[in-house]
Amino acid sequence: MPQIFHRSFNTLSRVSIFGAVFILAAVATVIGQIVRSPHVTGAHVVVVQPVPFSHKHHVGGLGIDCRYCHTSVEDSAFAGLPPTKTCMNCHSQVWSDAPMLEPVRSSFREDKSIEWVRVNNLPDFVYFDHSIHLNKGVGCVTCHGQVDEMPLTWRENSLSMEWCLDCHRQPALFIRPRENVFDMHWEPPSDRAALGRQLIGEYKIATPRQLTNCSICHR
Amino acid sequence: MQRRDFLSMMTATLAAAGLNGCSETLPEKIVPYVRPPEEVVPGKPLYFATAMPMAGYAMPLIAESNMGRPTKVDGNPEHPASLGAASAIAQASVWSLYDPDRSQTVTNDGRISTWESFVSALASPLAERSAAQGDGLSLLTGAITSPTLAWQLEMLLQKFPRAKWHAYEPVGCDNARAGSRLAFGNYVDSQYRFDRADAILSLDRDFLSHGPACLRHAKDFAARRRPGQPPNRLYVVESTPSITGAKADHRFPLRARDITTLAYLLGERLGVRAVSSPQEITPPTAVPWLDVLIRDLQEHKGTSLVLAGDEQPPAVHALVHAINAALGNIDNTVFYSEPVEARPVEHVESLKELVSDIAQGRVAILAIAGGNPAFTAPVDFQFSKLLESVPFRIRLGIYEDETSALCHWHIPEAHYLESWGDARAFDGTATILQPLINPLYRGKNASEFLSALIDQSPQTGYDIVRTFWKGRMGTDFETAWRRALHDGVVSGTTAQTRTVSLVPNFAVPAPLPGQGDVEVLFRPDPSIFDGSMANNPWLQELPKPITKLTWDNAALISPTTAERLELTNGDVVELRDGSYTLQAPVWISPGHANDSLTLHFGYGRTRAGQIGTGRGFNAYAIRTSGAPTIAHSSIRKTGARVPLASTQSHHAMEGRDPVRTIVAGSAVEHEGLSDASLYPPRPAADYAWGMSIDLSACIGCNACVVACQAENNIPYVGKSEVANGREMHWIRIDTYFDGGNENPDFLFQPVPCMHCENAPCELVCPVGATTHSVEGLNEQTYNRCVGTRYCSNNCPYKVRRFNFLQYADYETPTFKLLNNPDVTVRSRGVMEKCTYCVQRINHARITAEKEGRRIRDGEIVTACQATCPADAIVFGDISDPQSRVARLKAEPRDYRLLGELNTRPRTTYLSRLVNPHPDAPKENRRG
Amino acid sequence: MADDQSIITPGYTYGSVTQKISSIVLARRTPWGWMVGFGISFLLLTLLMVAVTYLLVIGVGIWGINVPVGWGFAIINFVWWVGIGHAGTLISAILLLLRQRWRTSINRFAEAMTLFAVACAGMFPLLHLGRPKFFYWLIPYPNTMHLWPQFRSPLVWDVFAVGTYMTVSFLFWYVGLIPDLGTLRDRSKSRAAQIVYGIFAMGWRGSAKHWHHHEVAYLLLAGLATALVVSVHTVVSFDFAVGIIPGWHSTIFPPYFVAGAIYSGFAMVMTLAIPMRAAYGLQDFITMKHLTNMAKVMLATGMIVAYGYMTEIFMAWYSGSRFEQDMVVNRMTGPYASLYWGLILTNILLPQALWFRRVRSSVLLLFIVAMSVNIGMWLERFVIVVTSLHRDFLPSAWGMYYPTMWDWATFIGSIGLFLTLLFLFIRFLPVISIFEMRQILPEPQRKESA
Amino acid sequence: MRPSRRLYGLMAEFERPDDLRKAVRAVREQGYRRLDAYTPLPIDGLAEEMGMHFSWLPLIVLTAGILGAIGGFLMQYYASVISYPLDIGGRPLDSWPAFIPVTFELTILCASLSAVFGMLALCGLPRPHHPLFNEPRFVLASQNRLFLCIESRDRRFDREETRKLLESCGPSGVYDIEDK
Repeated sequence: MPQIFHRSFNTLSRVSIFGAVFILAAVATVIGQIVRSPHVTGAHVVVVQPVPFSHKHHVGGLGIDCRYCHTSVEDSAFAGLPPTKTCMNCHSQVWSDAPMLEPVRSSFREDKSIEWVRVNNLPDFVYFDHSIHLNKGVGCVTCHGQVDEMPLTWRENSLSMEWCLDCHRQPALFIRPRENVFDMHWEPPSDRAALGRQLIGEYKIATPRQLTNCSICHR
Repeated sequence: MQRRDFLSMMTATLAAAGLNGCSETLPEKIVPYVRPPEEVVPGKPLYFATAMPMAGYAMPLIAESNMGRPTKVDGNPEHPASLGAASAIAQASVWSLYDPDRSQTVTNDGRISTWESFVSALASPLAERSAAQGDGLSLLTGAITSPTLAWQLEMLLQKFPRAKWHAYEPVGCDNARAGSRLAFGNYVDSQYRFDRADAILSLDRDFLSHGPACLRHAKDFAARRRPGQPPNRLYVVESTPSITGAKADHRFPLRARDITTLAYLLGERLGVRAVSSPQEITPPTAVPWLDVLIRDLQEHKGTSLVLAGDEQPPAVHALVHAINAALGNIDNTVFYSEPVEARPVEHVESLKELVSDIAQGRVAILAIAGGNPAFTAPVDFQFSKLLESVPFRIRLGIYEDETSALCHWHIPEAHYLESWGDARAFDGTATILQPLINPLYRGKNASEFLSALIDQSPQTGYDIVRTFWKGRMGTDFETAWRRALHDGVVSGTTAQTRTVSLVPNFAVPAPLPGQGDVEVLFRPDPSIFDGSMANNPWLQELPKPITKLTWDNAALISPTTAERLELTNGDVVELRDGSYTLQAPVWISPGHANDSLTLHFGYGRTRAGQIGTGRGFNAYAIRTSGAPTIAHSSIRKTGARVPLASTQSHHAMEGRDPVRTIVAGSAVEHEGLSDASLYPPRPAADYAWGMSIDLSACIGCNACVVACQAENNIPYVGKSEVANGREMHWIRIDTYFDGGNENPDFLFQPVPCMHCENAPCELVCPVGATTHSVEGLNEQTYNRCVGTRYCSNNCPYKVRRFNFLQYADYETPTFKLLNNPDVTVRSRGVMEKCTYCVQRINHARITAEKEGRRIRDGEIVTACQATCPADAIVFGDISDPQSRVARLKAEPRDYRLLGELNTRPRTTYLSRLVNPHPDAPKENRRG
Repeated sequence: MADDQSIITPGYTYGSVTQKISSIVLARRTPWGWMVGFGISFLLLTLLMVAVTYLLVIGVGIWGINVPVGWGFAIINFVWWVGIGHAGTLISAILLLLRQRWRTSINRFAEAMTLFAVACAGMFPLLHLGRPKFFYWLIPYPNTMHLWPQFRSPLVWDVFAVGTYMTVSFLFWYVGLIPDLGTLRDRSKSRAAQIVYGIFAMGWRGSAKHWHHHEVAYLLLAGLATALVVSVHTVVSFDFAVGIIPGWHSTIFPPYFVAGAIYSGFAMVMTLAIPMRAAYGLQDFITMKHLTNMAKVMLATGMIVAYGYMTEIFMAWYSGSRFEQDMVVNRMTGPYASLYWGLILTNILLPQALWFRRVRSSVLLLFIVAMSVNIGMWLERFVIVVTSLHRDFLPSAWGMYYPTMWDWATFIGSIGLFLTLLFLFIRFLPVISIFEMRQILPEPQRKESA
Repeated sequence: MRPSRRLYGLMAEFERPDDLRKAVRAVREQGYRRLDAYTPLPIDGLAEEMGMHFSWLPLIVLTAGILGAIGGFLMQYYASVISYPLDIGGRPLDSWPAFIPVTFELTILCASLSAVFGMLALCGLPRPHHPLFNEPRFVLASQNRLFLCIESRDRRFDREETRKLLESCGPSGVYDIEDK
């Protein structure tokens, strides 16, 4: 029986050789999708917190300004997280015995901080400054999404480098007037790019050539 | 005070602190305050004026606090003793705060105990003492300038009239003090005005890096070497090469003993009729430029200045006082003031007194606050042995060291950044020490310790300091207090100047001839001082200014003598002085006096900690009270060898002239290299950052090296890695020896990254981890670096540093607090280098843009520039012709290092300016 | 025994050639000699494994490298192996184009040697990275950082050059193997062997059509490989020539690196061929003619290399650049002078013996010379990498480089990897191209018997 | 499904290349076209005898090479000029001389790959299963025997006629090849 292989091997072998190209291409695309998916970036994944704090209720419902809690957002790199004291300003009267808020009260009683889990978490080699972005007309919503509609908080964007670059390369498409940066429902004009170009002039926003320098974010 | 309520902040700051150089993002917790403190804006640093006590004297500082953790100190510009400058030791002191080897609990006979039980344990012994009028109660401290402590001591001595207080500093100014008494009949402190001195003679006095006033001296001295200033002229006769000698226009090496003789000769020549039987004086090796010097001094009556080294015997100091008087320098370039030290004593004498008391069993309780006498006391005192014969021994110390080991009670001392207190600088100006953080290990400072001795209900340091100053700050105390805290200066505390006159028929005894084959000089270590900083790796790894040695001390010896004794670097010799012997490796140091040997203190510690224990040899082991600074001994080659780690193996310039020298007054033209290029020019940006380093100002004191290390989270690597050529300093100070081995020029050159416009490193990086910013920074992106090291190979200046191993410490919790949150901590396998402190540039840019203005000239100060005592480094925008840096670069003295390579460095140098006397013999001229 | 002018001893037929060569592979029993050799090589390979594991755990700090000498054994070995990897393709490709029929009996294992050498070489640039896990950042692919390799860097050129060279040499080798795989498929008795060889033979039937396209493809590949082989070591030499370091920054590098590569390559072929022909009694196929020819090529390329050294010295003087001149002086008299003179001795002086017919016709002497060149070429790379770096521009930054035991372990280990692969090749594939051997036989005459 | 046993063709075995050449010439003179010779080594001129004068391969390789070159350069240009322009040591973004090495290497790479896969395609390989392998003697085709096979698909094919013709060429044997 000198015939070593069955006839079917002919097709099989050809497919395996000439099909390899397509298989590789497929694998590459899949990987490309995976690294951009929420599983990796954590975007749109609700973060479990010690207290189920609802921005939807506090911001959307009660209309509390961002800066009431995130006090240092305008003058520091770090937006700031409210000390328990801030919560207690209201919750010593409102819902003052809601079991849900027990962690807050105990924190205040025992003078122990609440350990919130970071939602928008950057690697330690990335240096982001809230104050300058607000100052140049980047709205909260632009990066953090419609927080006022988040019953529980999640990260709106991937925070990957390509995402940052999108804006640093063409800020015109993303910035808004300074007075609207905290506005949750600001409607961009029809020709946003035109407005952007005008604001870039007013706010002296640096050129993409500079905004894409490594040391802008990495030091 | 909540701003120091650090525990609740700790984790919050971790979120801000760059702790991870690798490329993952780890899940993090944010932990906000429970109740917000007023001053803190989360993510923004705060600055507090305070001072570091160094051998008793205040080093005025501004300390930076990042969300509750002190991360960096700099000099206090408001304070006359600093004017913004800080020494290497001050810069490194932040590390010591977080040193995991610090003693962390009260111990009693080695068992863990508490402060409370200590206080109660004191009760009965103290009761007995007070019954005996305090007889048998002895207190040993270091030099004390703190008004509060002095006041407490007064109280103590009132409560225990017959108690005794002794002060001992291993590196003190006993000779100067004794000298002033010889000359004027009582103790006075000399205050020098280098800004007024045109001709300066230093007899073995390293005034640029020695003593509490060195920072101010450096400032004033360097100011006279700046462009446009009438340059001063410095003559130095010294035994061992010092940075002062390196800056001299005329330098000559002489054995310390011969310098003494020289002082007598000078006295004679300058008409100081004071030397008893001058004919006995054998003239030393002829100093070639002696006549020129004497003429120069005489031509500059009132604007000249003569100084004597602390190591020189009292007679020389007395003579120098007389000489300055004869030259009319007193009240012109030299002033005399009340001693700043409370109850000034001659420390060796003071300790001797205690020792004899102990020997005669007259001490029942010995309380040792600070210092480390068991290690530093003169060997002939047998201090450690005697100490054990004291019935009740108490020790307050920051480490559980050699002395604590011999005491019944050890109390952890609070670091100066943890405690309230005060101290006076060399000129008497007092500073209130304020803490930036709660004591990490519940340490107590000296005041709190003393108050425990005085009364059984110890007060807090805060109360003590305030109570003391209440009556002494004028009517509106609170305002004055707040202003004192804010400025770091208590107004009106400067020491009163005194008019002095030589004692009638002033005379000094003739010098005693020394015996033994070599002269042995004892000096504090340039980095770890008297040994108190021995456990600080930043200082251990700091290359000593001249020898570039790290992690070790060595017996410095001149090439000629080395040849005579057939010694090479690392050969171990045995020194014998009477019954005391010491084995030490030698290091050949060109420009050292022949037949003379320099030993540095601070090494050979047995209980320093993981870093300092067992390094080098203990020079105290042959230092006797009889000859505490200059001794004589026999020397013998043992044949053994010790490997020594130096960061610079080659000190000749090989005709490449990295350091250029210009003689003052000679015509200079700017080298004006052409910037012609085939490439299109870069489009201009808002700013063009550049740096200018003035080589005639730089004194090679190393402060910038440590400042950079602290600012940029630069790891230390250890002795073996340094020996491997893997030190990480972003700025290094090259030292060249120019012209022979006997008496070469010493040239210092600080070398940070040059930020070349045509950077060779950028071209060869395969991943674009090092790139060029529009403002001309040569950026290094750590998280993109894969570590080919090609950039380092291709860097003509070799300023790039590579993490060959995991150098950064991610484990030890306290070091997480030490890190500067604005700078990434680099992981293993990535390249790093000087960034021109890009974090400071970015902060300044953000602030400026928020205020809608340009960054002002001088708004950005790099870490090295900020701390430099000589103001040798200037950073700024070179595109603005009015900026300081641009004007310096326009100076004719400006030149580029290796400019012929056309790398177009943004960092350029001002050639070293020397000012030799025109009549001096040519071969003895610098430059 | 053949006289040293013929490239195959007369008297062989298609059948006997086939039988003789394929039997090495198809022999049932593995010769004990092979066992021993393979065992030793495998031990060295395990040494490599240990060294590499330790390296990945602790970091490149385990080597002697430092600042200023950022590159040590890793790059030296890389260049050395790549150089060795040049003979194979060269012999097969260039000599094929030049119709040098004597190449036939040595090209197959020369090509194999090339592959294995390049494999060893390719390993080092990866290992020498501070963070090997990110090696793929040197390869262009769309990523979430929007970043690309920096194409001005010679290291990126290396990735492409060595990668391409690896691929092409493999294809060239494989295409040449297909007909012989067919032979093995048809001759092997065991089913397993039939299947394995059958898969790789891809159903080769030796039809006129097959031969027709095969010949064209083989020629085209040869042409491409020739251009490639020259480019690869040129690119490797750019790693240095593009740098500004005195001793690197020189235009002579490309030509003399290529020459050096061929030089070392032939030396290695010689080093392997001599023992192998003895072990498997292939003297009839790999005749003295082959050895002498290779010796001549070595002599020629060796002279080019020598010229390269002289040019370096001349240019240093002629340039008037103090840095270049000091570099040369330092090489000759500095701390590494012994290595420099060792290089001159082993790489230039000793090989001059090849001028003499007596040497060229003595297997032993040829082997010794070849060995000396192997060493010499390694020393050359050491001198180029280390002595240039350790004293460059600023005297203050001068330093020394001392290899550690891990440097040596990795180096010796890589030789283990090389030999292991080679032994496997000898055991499982025909070391001499059978179909090409048939071609150099005289066509069978009527009295031939099967 | 094709019938389980049908004739693929007739195959003659030869010992000497000359005989094979003669046979080929003879058979082609008879107008046979669907035939192929199987030899352990390339026989000079045999391909020509069988009317294979031209190969597409060089053209394929050339185009692939050109594509590789263009693609290679454009990739580098895109990466360093368009996608993320970075200032590298003051060099122009489009440092085309620095892009040449990679361009060259990619040219070679694409050309070589196309050469190999082109060859396989043109040869109709891989084809591990083939009727010829049914003939036990055929294993010698890769060793020391030469074969000539006329396929039954040839319109001039006739079992007897063709066999006669082949035997007239002096083979050492003629075999039926069945397509199992």
